[in-house]
Amino acid sequence: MNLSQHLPALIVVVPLFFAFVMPLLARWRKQWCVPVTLGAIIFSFVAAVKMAFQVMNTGPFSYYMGDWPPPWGIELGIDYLAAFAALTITGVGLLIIWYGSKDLLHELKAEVIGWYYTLYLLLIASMVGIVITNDIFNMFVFLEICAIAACGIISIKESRDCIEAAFKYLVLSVLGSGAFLLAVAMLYMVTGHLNFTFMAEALPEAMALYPNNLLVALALLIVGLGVKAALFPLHVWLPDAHSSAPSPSSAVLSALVIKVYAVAMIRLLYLVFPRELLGMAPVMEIILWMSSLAIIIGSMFAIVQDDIKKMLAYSSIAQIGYVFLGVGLMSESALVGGILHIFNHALMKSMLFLAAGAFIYGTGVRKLSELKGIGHTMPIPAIAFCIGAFSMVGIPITSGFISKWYLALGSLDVGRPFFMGVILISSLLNGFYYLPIVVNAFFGEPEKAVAKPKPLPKQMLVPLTILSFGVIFFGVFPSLILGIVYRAAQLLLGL
Amino acid sequence: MTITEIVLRLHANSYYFFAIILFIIGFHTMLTHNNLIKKVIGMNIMDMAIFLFFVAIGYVRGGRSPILEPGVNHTFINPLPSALILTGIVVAVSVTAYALSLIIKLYKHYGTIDAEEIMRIRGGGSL
Amino acid sequence: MEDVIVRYVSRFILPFVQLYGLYVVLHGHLSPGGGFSGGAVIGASMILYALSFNLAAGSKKLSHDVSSILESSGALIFAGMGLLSILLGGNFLANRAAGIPLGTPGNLFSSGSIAIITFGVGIKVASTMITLFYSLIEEEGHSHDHH
Amino acid sequence: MPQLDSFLPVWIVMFPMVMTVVIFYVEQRSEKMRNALAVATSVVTFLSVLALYPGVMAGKIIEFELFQILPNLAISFRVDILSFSLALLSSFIWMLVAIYSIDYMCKEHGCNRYYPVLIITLASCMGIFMAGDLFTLFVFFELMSLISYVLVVHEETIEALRAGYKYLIMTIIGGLALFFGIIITFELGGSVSLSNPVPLISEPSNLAFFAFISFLIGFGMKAGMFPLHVWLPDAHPVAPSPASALLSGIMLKTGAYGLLRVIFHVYGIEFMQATGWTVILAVVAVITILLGSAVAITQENLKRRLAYSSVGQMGYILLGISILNERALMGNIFHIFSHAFMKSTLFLAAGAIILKTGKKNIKDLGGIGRQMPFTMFAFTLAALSMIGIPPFNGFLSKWTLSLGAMDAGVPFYVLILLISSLLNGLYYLPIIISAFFGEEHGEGHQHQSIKINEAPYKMLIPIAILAISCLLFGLLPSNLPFDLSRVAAEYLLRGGF
Repeated sequence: MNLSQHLPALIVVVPLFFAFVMPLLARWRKQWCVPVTLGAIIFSFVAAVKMAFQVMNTGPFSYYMGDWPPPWGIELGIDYLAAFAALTITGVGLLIIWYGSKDLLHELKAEVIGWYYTLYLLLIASMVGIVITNDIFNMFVFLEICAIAACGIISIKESRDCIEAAFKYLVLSVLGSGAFLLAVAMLYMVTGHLNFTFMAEALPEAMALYPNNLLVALALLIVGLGVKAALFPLHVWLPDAHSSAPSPSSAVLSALVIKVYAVAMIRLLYLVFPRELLGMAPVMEIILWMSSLAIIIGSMFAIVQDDIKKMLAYSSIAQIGYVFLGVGLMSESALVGGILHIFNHALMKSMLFLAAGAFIYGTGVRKLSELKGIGHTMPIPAIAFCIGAFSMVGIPITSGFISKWYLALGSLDVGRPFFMGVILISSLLNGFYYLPIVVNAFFGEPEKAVAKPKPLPKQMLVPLTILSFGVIFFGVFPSLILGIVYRAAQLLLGL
Repeated sequence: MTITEIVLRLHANSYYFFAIILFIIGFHTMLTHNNLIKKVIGMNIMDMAIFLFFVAIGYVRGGRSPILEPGVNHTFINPLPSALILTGIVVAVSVTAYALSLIIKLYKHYGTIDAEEIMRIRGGGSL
Repeated sequence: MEDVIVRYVSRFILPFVQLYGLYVVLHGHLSPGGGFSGGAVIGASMILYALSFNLAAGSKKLSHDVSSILESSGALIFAGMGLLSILLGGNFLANRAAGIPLGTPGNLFSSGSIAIITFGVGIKVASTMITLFYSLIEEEGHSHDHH
Repeated sequence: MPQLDSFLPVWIVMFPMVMTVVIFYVEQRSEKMRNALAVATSVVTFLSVLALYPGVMAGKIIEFELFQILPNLAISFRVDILSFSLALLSSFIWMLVAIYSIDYMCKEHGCNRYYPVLIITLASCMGIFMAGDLFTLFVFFELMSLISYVLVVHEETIEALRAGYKYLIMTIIGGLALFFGIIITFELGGSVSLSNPVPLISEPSNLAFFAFISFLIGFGMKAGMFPLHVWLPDAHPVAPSPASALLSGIMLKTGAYGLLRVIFHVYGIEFMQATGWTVILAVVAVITILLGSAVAITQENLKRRLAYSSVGQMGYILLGISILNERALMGNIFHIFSHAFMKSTLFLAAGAIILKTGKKNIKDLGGIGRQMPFTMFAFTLAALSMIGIPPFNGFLSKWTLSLGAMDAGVPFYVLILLISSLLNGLYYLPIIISAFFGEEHGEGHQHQSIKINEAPYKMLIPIAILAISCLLFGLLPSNLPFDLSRVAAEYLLRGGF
């Protein structure tokens, strides 16, 4: 038995397995919940690292569930994009739940904390599943698990806002899933396959016979995944959901969950649908304009918010726009920028949400206007927030700069400097809402609750520090992650 | 195309046709009703429409369920969509259960399951 | 609910319902149906019991705790069989390829791990139905207390 | 030792950065150690820059690539004569300011924030001047701009915070404009290195024009170019005086330096002459000169008046860049020197006055020259130099600039310079006259009995050195800054190689 050859399955199954063990542990061995959860995610993370190395050394590989080769069995395909996304999900996911192991204690009732770990592990497993599966129906199943788990980690905090936000999210998510399933049906109807590779082979022929069918499927896919990824104007659920949830949930939702759908969309658009079909309808144009609007309007909404988490949530809408901008431009650099931004934004936004969570944990203050002087009393989260803010604005030597660089380069490559203007304007808008917070934090006298915060436990400080270090590190040495991103983009574009 | 032709084509594609009608009914219910329970019902109708659509893809007129018995040769339906939809139904059941439990919680907090009423109590926002 | 007819009838049909559910679960690999359908039948039977007698009686037969343990273990059986295949040298969830004996097609004990997985799914579905029912009922009770 | 040479630029940038961290730790223990370390760091930096002198004067260009961030996008260093001149100037003034700060800041709050920031801005400023490509330049430019925000809002008054916010937003706008320019350059030229043998952009196109405008906005914002100067008169006066001296004396020049690099390395002189895009620069420069000088007259606050004067003076430098011939360039680079000396003298002297008397408004300064003769004397020297009276260095730079303008056949510019000098006279001379001959009045009148002393010698010495430099570099026909400017101008016109 060679364990390393089963990693693609194990990376999903191990968190899934422990997700089901967790209710039992929560009943009898409460103190084991955290170590077991961390252990399961660490395992997935190590597996993801190993797979990333393998894919870089020997190229994409696949794994057949139950030894059934495709088109009969479910195939897990580890290509560059999948390995990259799995690495992001498990790595950032690990840090978030490490932080959460302390933060949740004050946000949730003691009896539901065990369930939180179940949901979290399910969420991680399903996200990894979405990015590595090579089978569209399998993807649908993971999408549903992901949707329910994501709603679950919001509604588990039983406040009015959370329940309501979770319900809204659930309804829209189900709509999205429905659209996705309908698209799967349409595709299966004309190709007879569920496996991406086989589907992609059969599609050109099918396109000649049933072009309308495919266009409808494409539209449904974009709407379905767009709702889940909160692509403007389908974002209405996001601000409530991400701001009311417990901080670790907000972090994982904003940093990872919405990105996973973007990865799914990238895979479907670039690898499954024939390029001619994308030419038939201005799909990419639509995505481009939607993402541009998302970038600008998301930032504008963020400016007027006074709740720190709501502001971050709106900022996520803008940031997911960057990812889709990279997808829509269809040039190598832009795609690199878009994919890289998945990683960079995961780092930044999780850090920002965790820092916001730390503020709330320490002081109970959520209003931006009351956070004056927090930099004096809670320096580490404030510095992390500051680094995150700079990265959001795109100051060089932070990772945000690198993704903006590639996106801008990409928009110049295809001769559309307009979209570069969009990026720059949004960076400016980001500056408008992030920098005053930073300034307030460091140049103001702390008042009331801010003056005497609860001390933060190590479990919360260390992930924050690692994340902020990561933002700087991947801003200075992006080449470590760029190798795999480049190959992913080249594979997607068929270069 | 004459009327007859249209009718004939509709008849040939009747499963799809009704699936789409069901879908629209479900979608409409979901969007227009304020009662949250009705929204969930609409959601289910919509899901069922999709399932019907999906299963209809695999159906072969006159086909039987594919149980192999030695010596008997039949036309079989394609079992794959049915198997997939079983998964879909499971998912729909869990989503429904979850949605209902959320509605119970909402009722606990607001004392109503009317979306507009909840909106009014909250003052702004939409559900 | 203290309806004699309902109680009598349900007591009369419950064994048949459960037996049928069990049959469907165990023959999942041979005939239409399987873990989900059979599990749903079994779960429904338990719900019927709890409805026609009362919640306390239902809980005595199968408490919320036990049902949630069963729920976890059902899923664990599924995942465990998958991992077993890896231990035996096949891919995840591999059946014959991992060297699990398949038996004679058409027999009850055949088709290797599929039968066991179906059984696990049956447990999972049945217990999930019951857990869902309990959870919703209890929640409802709470909310009535609340108001 | 060629090895040592090529590491020197890295050392010069990295040493203050490392020392920032050291200071940050030391200052928790001892204030004395902190001050000593800050001064020592700036001295060592200055000496290290000086050590480059033999190599650079021999015409050597030191290049060193630290590491690549992305393909063709590296953090690299490159020292040529222009870099060297400005680095030398900056580190010199930084050294004096660090010494000055010890006594000036001792009564201020937040010194533990001030010193590390002072040193890290030194590092980033060195980084700007020694950058080997536009990207490195951009990185250090942003670093300096953002960190000097802390200097601007040091007082933490509402006024300072408001000015700081304006400054921050303008910085972000400038940074984004630079980003725009750099990325277009990268797209068109495939690289942003300054050591490219040919200019990076050789074909005029819309994109190239966009890039030019972006660079103009990005660097012009920093240089206080009209209409992007709005932050400057607010931000400079509210900072502590030593910081104002650096902001006005050195940090403004990074913008001019960036423009020089862009015009001579990214586009090349032929390109600029062919397209005539520098006309835009010339127009805004003229407006900047007139506007800065004219508005300065109306200012009541001393430091604010000095800040507006900086706007006007930066206009000279920008005008010099736009003329594109040797003597104009020479005058322009020399004016960078002159203005650095003059304006730091003025701000430091103003600082000494504020420290001793707390008077910030010009009308209160009557008779101050009798109480603080030494400080006011230095102030006078610098102010006269500012007006352009021979034999001060301000005169020499204006003279050379005017010659350049005549060479280029635009005597109109000379007229502008004259008008502006006249205006300078209008706002500097009254201060001096009232300081020495005016009657003391205002609030200070009641406290006549309190004898106002000169500032401590640690503050006077830097002021003295700077004031004497103003005189010296104007008086001597061949001095180091002038030679450096001449060589640098020749070097740039050769195409920068």
